[in-house]
Amino acid sequence: PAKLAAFEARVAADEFIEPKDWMPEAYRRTLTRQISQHAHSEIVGMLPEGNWIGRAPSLRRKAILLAKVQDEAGHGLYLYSAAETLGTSRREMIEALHSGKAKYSTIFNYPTLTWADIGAIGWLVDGAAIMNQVPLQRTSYGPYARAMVRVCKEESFHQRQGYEIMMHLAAGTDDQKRMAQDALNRWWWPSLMMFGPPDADSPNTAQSMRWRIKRDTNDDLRQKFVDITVPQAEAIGLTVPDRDLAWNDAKGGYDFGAVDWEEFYAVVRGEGPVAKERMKARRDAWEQNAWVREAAAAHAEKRARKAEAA
Amino acid sequence: PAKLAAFEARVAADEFIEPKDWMPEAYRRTLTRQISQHAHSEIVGMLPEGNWIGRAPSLRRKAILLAKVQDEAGHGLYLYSAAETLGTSRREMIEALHSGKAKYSTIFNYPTLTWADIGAIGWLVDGAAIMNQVPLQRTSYGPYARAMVRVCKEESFHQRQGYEIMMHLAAGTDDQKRMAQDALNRWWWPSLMMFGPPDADSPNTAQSMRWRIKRDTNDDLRQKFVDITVPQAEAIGLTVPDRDLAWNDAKGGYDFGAVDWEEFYAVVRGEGPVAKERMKARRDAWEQNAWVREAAAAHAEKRARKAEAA
Amino acid sequence: RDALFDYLCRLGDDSLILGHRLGEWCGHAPAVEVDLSLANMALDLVGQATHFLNAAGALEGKGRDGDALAFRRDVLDFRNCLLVEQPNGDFAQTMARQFYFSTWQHLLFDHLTRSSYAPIADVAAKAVKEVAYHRVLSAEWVVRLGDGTHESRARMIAGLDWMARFVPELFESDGTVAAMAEAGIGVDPAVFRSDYESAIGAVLAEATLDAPPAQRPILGGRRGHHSEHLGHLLCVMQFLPRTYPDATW
Amino acid sequence: RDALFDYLCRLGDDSLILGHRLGEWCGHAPAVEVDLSLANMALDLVGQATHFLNAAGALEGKGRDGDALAFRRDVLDFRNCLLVEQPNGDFAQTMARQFYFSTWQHLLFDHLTRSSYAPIADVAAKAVKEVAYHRVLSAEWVVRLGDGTHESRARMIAGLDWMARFVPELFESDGTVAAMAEAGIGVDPAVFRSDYESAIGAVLAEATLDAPPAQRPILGGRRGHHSEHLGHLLCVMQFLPRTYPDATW
Repeated sequence: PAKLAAFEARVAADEFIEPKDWMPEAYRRTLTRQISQHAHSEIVGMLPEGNWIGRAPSLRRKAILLAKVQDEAGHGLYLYSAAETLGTSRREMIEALHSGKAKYSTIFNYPTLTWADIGAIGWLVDGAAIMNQVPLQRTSYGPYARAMVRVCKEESFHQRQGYEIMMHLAAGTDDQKRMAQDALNRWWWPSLMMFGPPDADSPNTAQSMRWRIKRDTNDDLRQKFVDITVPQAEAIGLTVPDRDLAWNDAKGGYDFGAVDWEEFYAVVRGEGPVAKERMKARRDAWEQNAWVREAAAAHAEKRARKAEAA
Repeated sequence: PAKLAAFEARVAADEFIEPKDWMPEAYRRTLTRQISQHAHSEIVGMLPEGNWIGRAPSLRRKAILLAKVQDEAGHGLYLYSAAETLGTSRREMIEALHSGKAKYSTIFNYPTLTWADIGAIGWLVDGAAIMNQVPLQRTSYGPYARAMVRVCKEESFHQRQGYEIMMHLAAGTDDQKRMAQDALNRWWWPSLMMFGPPDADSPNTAQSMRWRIKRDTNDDLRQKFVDITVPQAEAIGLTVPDRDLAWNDAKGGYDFGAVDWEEFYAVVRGEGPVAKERMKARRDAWEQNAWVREAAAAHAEKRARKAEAA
Repeated sequence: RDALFDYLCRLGDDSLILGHRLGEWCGHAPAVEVDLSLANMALDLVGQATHFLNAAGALEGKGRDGDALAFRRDVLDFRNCLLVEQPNGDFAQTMARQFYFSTWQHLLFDHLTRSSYAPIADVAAKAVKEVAYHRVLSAEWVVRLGDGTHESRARMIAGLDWMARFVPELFESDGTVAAMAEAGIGVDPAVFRSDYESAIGAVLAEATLDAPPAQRPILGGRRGHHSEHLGHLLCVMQFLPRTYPDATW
Repeated sequence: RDALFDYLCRLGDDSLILGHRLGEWCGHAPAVEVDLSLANMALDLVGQATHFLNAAGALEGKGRDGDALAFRRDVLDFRNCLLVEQPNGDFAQTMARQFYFSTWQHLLFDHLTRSSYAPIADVAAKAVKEVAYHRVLSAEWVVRLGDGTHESRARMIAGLDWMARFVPELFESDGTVAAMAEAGIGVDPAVFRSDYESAIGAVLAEATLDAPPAQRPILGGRRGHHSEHLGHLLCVMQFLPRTYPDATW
């Protein structure tokens, strides 16, 4: 209890907690879950975009998309490393993902149907991610906060690139405009769901905020996202698919329609439109290539033995 | 020796030999090799065409191509059945193919690169096949001869369809003409090789002709093919890729350039441009689907046991 | 009229896309007999697609024929159900897909033989016999694999399970279906849903298999919202007409 | 000038097609680190392709840029070697392909840094460092897998064997190569063939592997006569520009 008080005092003083510091088990557990979930999202998130690398419509777009997925693999690496400092191995985290125990962002359970979806993912999904992540640069756990600094810098770059794709399509041929609007229609609501359930249904928020693992509530972030994104859509002539959307002068923000939380919870349960495909792809990648990881380990061991003998 | 004499007399009298009749071992062996090789060719031959089913350029062409490969599977079936009457099981024949012991037509070791190749295969490859096969409708072994009757009827249909594709391309856009000419350039010489080595290097021809397993020599059939095909090429404005090609009034046929027999023997040895791919595709189809055949057998056995018990 | 065009596209696209998938097996099937029967089904389906899409083009009256519809629409304009666009997977998955689909298509075409719209009634009259055979053939394989070896049983269960979430879409009703049923042109598949379920159940029983656990339906194909697979299929299928827009073949 | 255009296309197409293949791994690699390095190599290669193909288009002077060359030629006009278009296969096959190719490309680019034609010398100067890394990375995997487990060894041997028949094409000389070497723009790869062979040999030795048995060379890519795989790759790669010819992206 003395330790706990000291810990809470440090957190309250905005000090960073470091791997060797004492921390409550629940803090460790919550953080491990949150960071590994974030890492898994980066890795699973490569799949919907990878689906379009081969079909990117110009050499420039292909290079940008390759650079983006490369960044995402990099983010996955930092985040797994940050989570490992809390005492769970990467293998354990990945196995938890594959068994369905660990989650990843619900958004990646939707398919990418047209090139506009690559724009929409950059614009909306990375946009929402940044909104979630910027505050985490000041999260209480040092390794996580430092990983977030790098991640955020790159994500905001991705967000701009995604918006630029949409802008280009929205100013393009009729077919391109249609693709862009259709992508916005499909990705809008799932993007709002990325901030998690309404605060009223999010019982852990208070604790997480006290521990500075989280620094804003779900609803606050969602509102901020809507307020920033709606004018961006308007600026390029796209229509947000929400008939209840209206500017509210009193609150200085937009009112918006009800999110379909039943859909959200179904997707959380692993019933999203391409959830089975995503998990199969990740499991296959892991299991069918196990021999590669085993070979690398076996070779490293041979090397080490030789070095010792010499 | 009395049996042999009687056998040879029947063959000489153009009687059919039937499965239960006595026959020399060499006759049985040669026929088994020839028929199974022919069956294998039908099956392996589905691969270069199958490569374009998904890319057939119109619904009509897609239907025609599907009907064609279906016919080829059918031919494979008759031919395997005919060969089985000689005492070798289909499984044994297929295993001989996969081990490299049995051969298939060298022509199927070349890739199909453009849609024109589908035309060229019909026109040239089926054309050459018919030339080889028409005489076999009168081959001495009854089941083989009867299979050939059906095969020939369908092949000549395929040949006309292939020529029609080429005709259409040759009368089409510049790109289509170029495809057609390029396909002729690539398939011409391998088609001439389909008749086998020159008579001088074909020591078994005499025996096979005496047994009426073969009814014409390789060089005679090749000449006939050239004489029929060259005017067909000219009629649609394509150029046969042979600078030595010239009409010879004296022999009433074309003189033509030297076939690259080194290439032929290399392909026979399994070193054709896509030989490894063809054999891998066939082996994979067989091995990776072994469980299906095993299940069918197991189920049939269960059924039989139930029927017995009832 | 828009609804009828939409309906004809749905019918045609279902057959077209499944025909394409079956054609991918060519030369790679477990046995020659199977190669033959898969090519045969593909051929039937491509034939149906040709009739339905030609009828759709004629109705539309903008100069598009079946080829234009097959080879010049992008993914958002395809109207096939999600089931038919799913990749072949192993042979058990292919047969699961075929079994679910052909059983449905057979019941549907049986109703459509009585369509008040002659082009549909005519195609259905011919196709219903073809599809009856597809239904029997795929059901036989479900039984053989389900009640075969340990391995085939496991694969058949997995295949049926993998494809099951795309089955409810077959019974989805919407404006198009309602309008067509109302006009006596089409049929609301709800009317044969219980027939479908008992037919599926009977085959599964013979295969000694349980029905796959219920799953959340995946929908969207009829509105152009497909799985990621269709786009890849179209890349291949449409390559030549897209690459040589001025050519005929 | 025709020869130079051809030469630039060969250089650009090699990088473009291999970059495409590596991109296919995205999200499916054995480990996150590998996903990262494959995407990184793909990115380098697409960058090289962009420079070479833009240079080819500029030289040609018919208004085609790198995109037009990448997305609007059909298979007979592609000039890449057969090795780079081969499918990924398993990770050992992918690494065998990369090892054979990057070792060659590194030696080539090293010579091309001294090209008398500035656009080539400039691209090579930058790319030679990238490719040096691809070479090391793939060689390390050959060693790891060759001298790893029993299974990885068998797969590495099979991968090296499967890809080996496409290596002689890298050293093929023809009119284009001869003209470019003559002009000091390019190089006849014969000049570094023995370097290549000893480099390959050294890595195989470290991997405790024998050189694959000699096979009949498969040739044709430089004249547009490819394997069956390239056409399928182009279906995917060119889909959007082919489908929406009037759009820019």
